[in-house]
Amino acid sequence: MADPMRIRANVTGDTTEVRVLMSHEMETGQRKDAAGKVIPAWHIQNVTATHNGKTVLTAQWGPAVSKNPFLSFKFKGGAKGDKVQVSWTDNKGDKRTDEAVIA
Amino acid sequence: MKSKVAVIAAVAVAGVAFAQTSTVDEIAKYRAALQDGNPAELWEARGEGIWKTARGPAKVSFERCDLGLGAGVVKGAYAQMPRYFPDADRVMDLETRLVHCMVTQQGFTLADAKKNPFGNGNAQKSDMEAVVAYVTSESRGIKMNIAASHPKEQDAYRIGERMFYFRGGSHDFSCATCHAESGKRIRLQDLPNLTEKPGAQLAYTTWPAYRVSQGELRTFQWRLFDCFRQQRFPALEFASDGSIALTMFLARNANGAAFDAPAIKR
Amino acid sequence: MDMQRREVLKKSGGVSLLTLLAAAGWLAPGGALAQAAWNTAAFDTKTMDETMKALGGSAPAQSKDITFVQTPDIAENGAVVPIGVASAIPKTEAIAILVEKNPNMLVAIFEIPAGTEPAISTRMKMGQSSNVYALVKADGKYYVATKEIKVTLGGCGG
Amino acid sequence: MKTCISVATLTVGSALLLSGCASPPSDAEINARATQVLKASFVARGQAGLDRLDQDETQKTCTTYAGKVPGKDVTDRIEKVNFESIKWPADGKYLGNWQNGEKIAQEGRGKQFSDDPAGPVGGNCYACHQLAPQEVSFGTIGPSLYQFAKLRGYGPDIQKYAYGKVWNADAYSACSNMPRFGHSGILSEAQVKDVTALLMDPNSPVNK
Repeated sequence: MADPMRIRANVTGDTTEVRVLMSHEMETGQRKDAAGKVIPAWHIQNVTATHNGKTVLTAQWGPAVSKNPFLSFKFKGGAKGDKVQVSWTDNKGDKRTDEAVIA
Repeated sequence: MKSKVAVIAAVAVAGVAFAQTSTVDEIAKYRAALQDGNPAELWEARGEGIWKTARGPAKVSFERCDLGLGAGVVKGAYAQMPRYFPDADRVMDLETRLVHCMVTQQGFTLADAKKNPFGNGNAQKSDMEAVVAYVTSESRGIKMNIAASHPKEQDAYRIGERMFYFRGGSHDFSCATCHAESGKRIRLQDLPNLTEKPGAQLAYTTWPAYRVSQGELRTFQWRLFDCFRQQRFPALEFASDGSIALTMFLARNANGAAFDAPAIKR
Repeated sequence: MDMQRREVLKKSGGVSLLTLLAAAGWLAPGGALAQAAWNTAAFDTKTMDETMKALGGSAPAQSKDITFVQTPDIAENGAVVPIGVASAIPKTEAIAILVEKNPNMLVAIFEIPAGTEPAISTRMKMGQSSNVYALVKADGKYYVATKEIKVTLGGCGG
Repeated sequence: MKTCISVATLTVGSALLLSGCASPPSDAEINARATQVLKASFVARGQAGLDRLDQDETQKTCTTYAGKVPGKDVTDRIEKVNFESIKWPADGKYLGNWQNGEKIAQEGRGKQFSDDPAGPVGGNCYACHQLAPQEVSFGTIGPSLYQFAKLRGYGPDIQKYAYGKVWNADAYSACSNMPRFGHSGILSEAQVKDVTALLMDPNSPVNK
């Protein structure tokens, strides 16, 4: 099973900055192993971030997003103590959801 | 006639120098952009979990492991390692001490404890690297303070220094080939001068590091292992006396600088 | 550690994710839910024209209102190239990143709901030096900005 | 004295206390132990056997000086021994193909335990030297070799010097940081000629 994400959410004024690190191989499907066999693509496809249940970002990713992906974005309306939840699913159907409290 | 040629040559060289400066500046920007969001945090978090988990045949957590400041004390421990441990009558670096705790407290065999020092993707995650990431992160901001007051610590330092200058292999390389002069670089990589304080401090305090080229967190043991690979030496054995001695030499040369890792590097 | 909590999160996350994606805007034209969740066709394209077709849009207009933020001109390592895109175009709905010389051009699509700033940062892989495109969909129209990023060699080469 | 106090505060056994009070090991003892520790700390892997740690006289002597410059008698001896061992090309021609030389200068692989023994072996010249101006990713451990022959001349003496230097750098500069590419069997005679051509050929980008 995938390792937890590291999510940081900080509010300044009325803007909340969210920074996320995810643990994922993001294998391109272009590389070959030592025996010359293509290593199949294995990457996160969908990312969703919600704040108090409302969607604040969705994304579709291809295999060209770097290994152990980093994502940062900002939304309006967060308050200290609110929850930000981030979910991802990959092309093998593995998924993970983690949350952070806005600081 | 001669002076004309010289002028043309000087202009050509200046042009190259200018291209170099802007390249170096842009690479500095690249490195700065990486600082915001270091995947090493993923290892630190996993390592903290492992540290607190009962493990091994004896089902004991690392919280009983003494890194030199008392059982289970992690804060600041790395900034004083390697150090002499009376219970083992040996100088140990962090990795060697973790192996020691795994064997004496958690019940692992020595071979099992040393089995997977450097991870390789999701298929071969290394608990050792994760624990090292966690322990080292707990020394962030703390000044390096290697006492080297015990005779065995002093011997280790001197042995490490000799090893630093040992020339061998097919290419006559030693550590000193690349790391004994200031202001040098390999390709575009700046090389720290490890024989002087500023270089040793800059280099030593920024390991472990997340290596973007590998997508892995790498420890100081790995840094030494991979330097010797590139030196065309055979494989440096994990947690060997040689690796500890060399770490002692480099860590002590970094004394006084605030520890600043896990970092992120190319 | 907290296996149970993780399991619960995993399940609840899965359900809400699908629901959310069904409601999302920038989906493959006329696709079923399973296809719609990830635009397979768009991630398989080799040219800008193909990408635009897969996204269901027309040729984008050049725009000076799209900026690259914290994006260096030279990447020391192509495995991790920091990229940030910000749009000052009103009603920005989505931002996509494309690399001309990658095996497949499209790197990522971000959908920006109202209330979220039209600016994202992430990191991407580049096989070689290339033009990078920041594509923005705003009020149903497409805009683009271009930046060249060089990828250098590094280290001892082995 | 300080040693005794610090050891005593650690409250270790008296035997250790005694050994702690003894004078520290001499440099010669440390050297011997360092070599011992080093040899016990490596394992053979891939093409890199433990024999890589067996030093020849040049390596041993240069190690002893630990980064300091040896006296002239010592450097003269090292340079003489290495110069006399240079194998000059049988056909008397020092220059090969500069295009091949550029490839060898760019190639960083070879002789590492992670390298395929049947794979390419390069000189990795750009790691340490500036050569062709088109390559901006070059190192500075060695001097810039841009316009090598343009500045020094294209004649046979310079050709021979360039060939000899690539073959065995210690023949001209004792304890050089540069590998002895021909002497140590890193590059073949043909490869050394190609690299020499990169430095010496008037058509090489190095001399533009």
